[in-house]
Amino acid sequence: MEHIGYGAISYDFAHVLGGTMLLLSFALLSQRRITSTIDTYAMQAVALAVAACWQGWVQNEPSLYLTGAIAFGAKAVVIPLMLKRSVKKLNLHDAREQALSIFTAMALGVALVALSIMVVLPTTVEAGALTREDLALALSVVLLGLLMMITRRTAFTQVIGFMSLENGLILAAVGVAGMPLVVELSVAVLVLVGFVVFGVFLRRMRVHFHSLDTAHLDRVGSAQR
Amino acid sequence: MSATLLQGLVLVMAIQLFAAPLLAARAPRLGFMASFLCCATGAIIQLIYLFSGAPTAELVVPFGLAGQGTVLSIDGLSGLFLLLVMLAGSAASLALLDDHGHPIPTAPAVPVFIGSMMLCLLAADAFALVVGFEAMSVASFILVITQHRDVQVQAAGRLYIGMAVWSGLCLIAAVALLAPHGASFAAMRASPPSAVVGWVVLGLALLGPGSKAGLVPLHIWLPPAHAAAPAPVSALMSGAMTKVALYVLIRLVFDLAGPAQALWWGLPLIALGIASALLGALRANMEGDIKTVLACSTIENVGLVAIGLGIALAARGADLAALSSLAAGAALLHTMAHGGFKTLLFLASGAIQYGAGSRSFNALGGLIKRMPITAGVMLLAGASLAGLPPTPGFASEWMLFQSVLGAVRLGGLALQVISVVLAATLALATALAAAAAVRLIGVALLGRPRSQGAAEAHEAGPPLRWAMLLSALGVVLVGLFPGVMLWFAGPAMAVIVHGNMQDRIGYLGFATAADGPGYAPIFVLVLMALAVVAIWMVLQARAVPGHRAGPLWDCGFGAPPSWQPYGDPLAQYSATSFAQPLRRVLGTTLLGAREVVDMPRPGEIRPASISVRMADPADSWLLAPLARTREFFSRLTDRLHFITVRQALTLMVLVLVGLLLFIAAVEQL
Amino acid sequence: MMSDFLSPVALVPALPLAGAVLAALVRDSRFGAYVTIAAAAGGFAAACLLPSEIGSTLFLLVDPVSAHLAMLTAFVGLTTAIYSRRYIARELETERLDETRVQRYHTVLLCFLGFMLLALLSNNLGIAWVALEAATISAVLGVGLPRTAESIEASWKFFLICGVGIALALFGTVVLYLAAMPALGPGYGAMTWTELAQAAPQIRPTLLNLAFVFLLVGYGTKAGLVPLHSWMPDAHAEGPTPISAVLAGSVLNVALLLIMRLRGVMAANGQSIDPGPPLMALGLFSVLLGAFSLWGRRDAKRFFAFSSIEQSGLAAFAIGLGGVGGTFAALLHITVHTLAKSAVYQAVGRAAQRKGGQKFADITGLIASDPALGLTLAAAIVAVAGLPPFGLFASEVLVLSETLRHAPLMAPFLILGLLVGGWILLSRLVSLCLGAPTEAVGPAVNWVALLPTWAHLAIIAVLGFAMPSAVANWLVAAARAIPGAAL
Amino acid sequence: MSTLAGFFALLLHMALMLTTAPLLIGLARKAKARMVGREGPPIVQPWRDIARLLRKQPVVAESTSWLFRAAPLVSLAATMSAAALVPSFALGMLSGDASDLLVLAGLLGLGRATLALAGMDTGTSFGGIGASREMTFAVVAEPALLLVVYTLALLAGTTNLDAISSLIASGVLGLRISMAMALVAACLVAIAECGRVPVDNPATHLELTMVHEAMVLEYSGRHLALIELTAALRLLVWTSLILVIFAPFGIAPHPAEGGAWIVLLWVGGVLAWGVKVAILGLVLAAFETTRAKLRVFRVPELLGAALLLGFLAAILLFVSQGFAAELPRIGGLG
Repeated sequence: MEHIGYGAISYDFAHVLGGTMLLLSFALLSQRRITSTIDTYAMQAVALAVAACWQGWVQNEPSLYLTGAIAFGAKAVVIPLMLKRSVKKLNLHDAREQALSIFTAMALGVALVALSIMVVLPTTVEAGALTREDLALALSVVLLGLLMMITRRTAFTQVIGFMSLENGLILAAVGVAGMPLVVELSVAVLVLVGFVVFGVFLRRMRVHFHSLDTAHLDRVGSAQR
Repeated sequence: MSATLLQGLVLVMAIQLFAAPLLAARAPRLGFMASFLCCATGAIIQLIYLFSGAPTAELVVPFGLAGQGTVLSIDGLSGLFLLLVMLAGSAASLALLDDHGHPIPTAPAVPVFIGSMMLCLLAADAFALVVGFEAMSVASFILVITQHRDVQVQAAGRLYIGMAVWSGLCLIAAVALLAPHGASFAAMRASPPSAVVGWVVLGLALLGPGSKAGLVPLHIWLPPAHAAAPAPVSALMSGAMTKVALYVLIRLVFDLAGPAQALWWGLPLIALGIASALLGALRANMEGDIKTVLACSTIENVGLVAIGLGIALAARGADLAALSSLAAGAALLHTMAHGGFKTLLFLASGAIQYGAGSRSFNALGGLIKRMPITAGVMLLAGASLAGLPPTPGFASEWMLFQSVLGAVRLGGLALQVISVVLAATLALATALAAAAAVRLIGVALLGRPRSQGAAEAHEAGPPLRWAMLLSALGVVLVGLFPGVMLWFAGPAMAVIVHGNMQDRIGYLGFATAADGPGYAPIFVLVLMALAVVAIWMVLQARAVPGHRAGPLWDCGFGAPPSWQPYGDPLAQYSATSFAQPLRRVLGTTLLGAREVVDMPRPGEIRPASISVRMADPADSWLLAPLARTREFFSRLTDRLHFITVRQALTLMVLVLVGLLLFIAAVEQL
Repeated sequence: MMSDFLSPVALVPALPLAGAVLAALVRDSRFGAYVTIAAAAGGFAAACLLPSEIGSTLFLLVDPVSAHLAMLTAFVGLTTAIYSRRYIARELETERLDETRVQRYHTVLLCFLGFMLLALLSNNLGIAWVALEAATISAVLGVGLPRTAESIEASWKFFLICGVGIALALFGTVVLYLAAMPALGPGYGAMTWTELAQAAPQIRPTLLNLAFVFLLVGYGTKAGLVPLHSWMPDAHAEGPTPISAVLAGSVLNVALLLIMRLRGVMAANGQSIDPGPPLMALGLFSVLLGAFSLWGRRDAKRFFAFSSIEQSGLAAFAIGLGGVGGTFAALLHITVHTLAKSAVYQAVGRAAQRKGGQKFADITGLIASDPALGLTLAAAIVAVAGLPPFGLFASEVLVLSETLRHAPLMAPFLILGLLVGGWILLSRLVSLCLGAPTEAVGPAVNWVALLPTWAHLAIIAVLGFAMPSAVANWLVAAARAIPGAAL
Repeated sequence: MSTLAGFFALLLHMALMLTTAPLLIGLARKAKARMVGREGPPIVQPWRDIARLLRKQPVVAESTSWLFRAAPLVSLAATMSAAALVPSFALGMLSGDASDLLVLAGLLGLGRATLALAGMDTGTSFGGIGASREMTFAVVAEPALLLVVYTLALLAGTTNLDAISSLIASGVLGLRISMAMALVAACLVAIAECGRVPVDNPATHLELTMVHEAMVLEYSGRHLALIELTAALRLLVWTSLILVIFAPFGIAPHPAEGGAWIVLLWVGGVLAWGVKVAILGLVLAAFETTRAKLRVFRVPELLGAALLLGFLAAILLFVSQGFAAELPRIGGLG
């Protein structure tokens, strides 16, 4: 593998795509309305798909194109549409959405990104610049996804946090050159995400809870048991 | 020869552990008969073994931890304790045959209980010792909760099994500390522990097996457990189980924790012994039912044995061979004596519980007229409990006091002051025991019956009678020939303190040293007999024979009410009133005894009442605070479990971030 | 590649999965039960051949420890399947489950069993991850079956927390691959345990540490190590009892096996950090927290879930101790605990059905009303509490003596945890089995129905005290099979 | 030869003890009466009472058992055995080797316990009051007694009464503060054990104050005679115990040392013993007339003082003039 440093087109483009996914993760953190959250997630999925195809081209690994296509098809198109339809049908409103104020969420996000960079870069000192960069960005997207799940009250937005975390995973898997089974893994991850969305649908339809606030659910199982 | 004896014992144990329980599950009486025969043969084998000078023998058994075999062995020390367990086991099994038609549902646990005690004594490697100890706890737990419908029995069961788990864990830790290079006792003896490890092992031995024996501060489980269990089982627990726990304590501290211990090792044992003797004897005077009184007196007697062991250990540390063997002899003689008369007392309490229908003092009285054999046997055992001269209790207490006298020679003013305090405590404990014995016999057996059941009490069935008479014979023999029992304990003393008293023992009695004071029970008995004969002759010559019956001087009490034809119990001293002076003198400080008088206001027709509240100091100062702290931590941990999904994920992130920081820190270095 | 899927080893996961597919098609619940039993029996039979199949191919790895755990999981699956036939029949009578949901129950149970076995036997980290994820999804569906508000909430919590855990584990797998890639080259090599073990010294230590962190947190969540355990009590308490029985046993074993393998690789690598202390810390924290939280519980099944947390903490602590002794103790403890825990769940499930409620208040005086069931439950609780005649006592003795030999300062905490846990377990035995009985609702249970539970208890007793030397050598070989475990 | 002499001395000793016991009681009553200006009954009156009671047939309560009738016999036998162990006029009696202070305390304890049980057997509250108080006083008195025994044993190296007495008679130990404290403690314990005035009033039948009398209230006839003799004998045993330890002047040595003059020495011993007992009787009477009876719950404090004195006696023993130097000689337990 020839040395890919600054200035090589393949590194620059991957770096840009990774950066956009990170930015979109930050955007997700700061969204107030559910529909805009879904759109941001879709854009992040598109960025992921492009990054996967780009990695496919760089590592001339045909299976990565397939991963990119799946990512685009399912995560950028199908899932956002299903989410939008259910939002319209159940006229979800955005009351009391944020558990933490936007500012503290962003501050925590920055801290997490700093942590992941501080952790990944020294540990991957021998690996190539591309993989180091890619891993750091992927770890940041994963941690931001986790942060999103923690800072949101409603189950719906937690699911979106979970899905952005999955995007970070696929980004990491794609970034590593020559990793086998990437396609199978991305399919499995897709199944996992699908079940999450399906789970959210199922629960709301059957059990008609008034609000999606998971705190309401938790009172059901509190200390007296 | 000893190898064949050991194989015989292992066979007896195997039958007790596996065959007898199945038989007892089918037909309880057959099971108890089998257990009795096993114990009897075991006792005979033991006597032959001790007569032949108790040479050590070893045997490897295929079962064990992770595929390796376990080593079983017998030496002087385990031989002596096995003799006691076998005798107590045969008495209890015989007594259990007297089940009046409906045997106890947990019958199979009795042979398992005796078998596991044998395993504990025969064990020669860490795993067998620990398994025997824990199996003994489980089997006795099953027996304690025989009448599990009664809420008090359930509470006693919970406390009992909790403390049993604690003492088991302590024993596992102590034995693990001693066995870094090999689990068998031989390997442990080969590599004695360092000083610090030694002290930790001593601490664990006192808190684990020590609590199982009934030493303060972890003795609280003993009275409720003995009161809950059926009487023959309480006899086994008090007579044999506490002694097996003492055996484990002795084996750990004297034998396995290395030969040369410092003089100071004996002090914790002496301190706990003093506390147990005082607390046990005082509580024995305050409790309201027979079996709890006997259980508290077990705590006292275990305390006396601990004092003897403590002095022996200190003397061994200071190389005073004569004193250490005297003190060890006192401890072993008292263990055997107590094993004998306490078993007898519990069997008698079982007879009373069935014969008179209750074991609470407020419902007994005047049983000596209706149950002559039980009363006679109880008089003999009560005398021994009180430590009156011709009985075994007196012989061991005499030896114990002589070793306390000898303890002055351990040197150092502090030690001498301790030995004076020890002397005072010993005397106080013996006097309290005497008061408890008089109270037990006086209230339960003598005076007028306090309930219909006591008025129509009937004697125990033949098997229980035979069990009591055989045990009584044992107690009398040990009382009259303590020298012979000390001779049996010779090999055990050799194991413990590397010296024995064989040169200072005669058949009639024994002495503390070649020219020291001696005690010969036979001589005392002869003196008493001569005096009785002399008085009898004078009475025959001068006095008018026979006597006339007449009403007792009741100082103006009215006739008893119609529903109490046997006489108004209130016109007679009850157990609480007998203990009232002692409660006021010693009880208020030690047991926090408070008397609450409830006087009705003028015009009210309800009777005035006096109620007494007492709490065992170990309960109020140790168990209650521990329960509160555990409750605090439980509520604390509950807050960590019932959290929302969001908080759970926050925890996960915190762990992840923490570990990442840890990695980052490692990277910088 | 293809030869992998035809070898008998592949049959072990394949049979249950095939049974799952069949069960999905079958509508009638009784026939479904028999299919489940047949599939589980097939799986167990194939698993019994494993010891003779030691060796590894690209996708499947059979070494003593994975073979041992696979046999254990398959056996638990079989006894639970037998037990669940009568349990489900009873649930149908009381209309708590209907025909369709029973059909889904059988499919889910077999899927779970099949994927567990696949995860245990897979040589490739990726396949292990996918199998574990599929097993989690099927377990979530299983827990969500009873359709009560609590079971919905339990399955949601279970799914979300384990989902995040699984995701982190995937990230760890990617990092591990990245760490091993330069030494083993791209392709399958860097993701198979056997190559990883051989090339361990050449793997980059720093990346290995990073991978360890993510895998520890990811699979630690599955193993229920505190503080990542909050899904476990709800999942065990709210799902149907057979699901809890299997869940308690196998999920814990798979997670601990993967952690053991990783620990082996890291120990062989040398420069990477010693994974012992963090594992021991998490394990000890689980033991203490599990023990103390047992005291406040009012629901029997949730109570035994917390007891699982305590015992799995003990197993993780033993693995953290390391060395042949520590790992041997861990393996023995996992084996005996799995059998004991599923035995207790079977007994408690029966008792709950018999008395019509799973609260401690509902179930009292079992020995008085149903001697057979009462004695079985009492024996199972004594087994879990770690007292003799049952084997958990032997494993606790081994763990305690190993701790005193290698980390004496941790011993007091361990003793405190075991004491508090043991005490409350046995006092719950007193309240469950003794005293005046509450009125019985369900049908009486005779000895024959309790045979699977007594099979477990018998095996535990034999493993504890009369372990045949063949089994002992097998376990020692398993303890040594983990590379680098020989401390 | 010395064993024959020892046996003969023991016989003479027992005869002497049994005859002088009632006389001591009579002397004490006579002295107390004289001190308060009364004539008082003749000294031999107790003998007459015992003789009279012997001839009367006892009236026994229906609710009592065989133990009630056997108790006087057993308690007198125990006290007579205790008397046999306490040398009065001569050392080296046949019971010399067995005369151990602890056995003596045990025998006295046996006598006390038997009487307490007899009291409980009557089934009335009087028996209960007496027994309960008797045992409570014993609980507090026993430690004091054993501390006195402890001090003496450390001084003499053995608990054998014969050896202690001959050592003290030989004057080797000289005057020691510990001995003085031990004497006071022993006297207090003796008063408590024998039921004399500050602890218990032997002459009263008032329920609130009596301890010993309450236990034996139901006795009559020959049983009462034995009980009276036991009480008298117990007082004499305590008196001669205190004398033989703390004032062994004039006591005849071992027959082996006495040689041909032993008979003469015995006569001298008896005379000295008689005078000393009489003096102690008068001192006791004087002490009783000047003291009022203590409240029942004040008695433990009195005996607590005795315990403290015993404790001090032992502690001072260790502190005084290099006690450690004399350790080798103590108790052969080297």
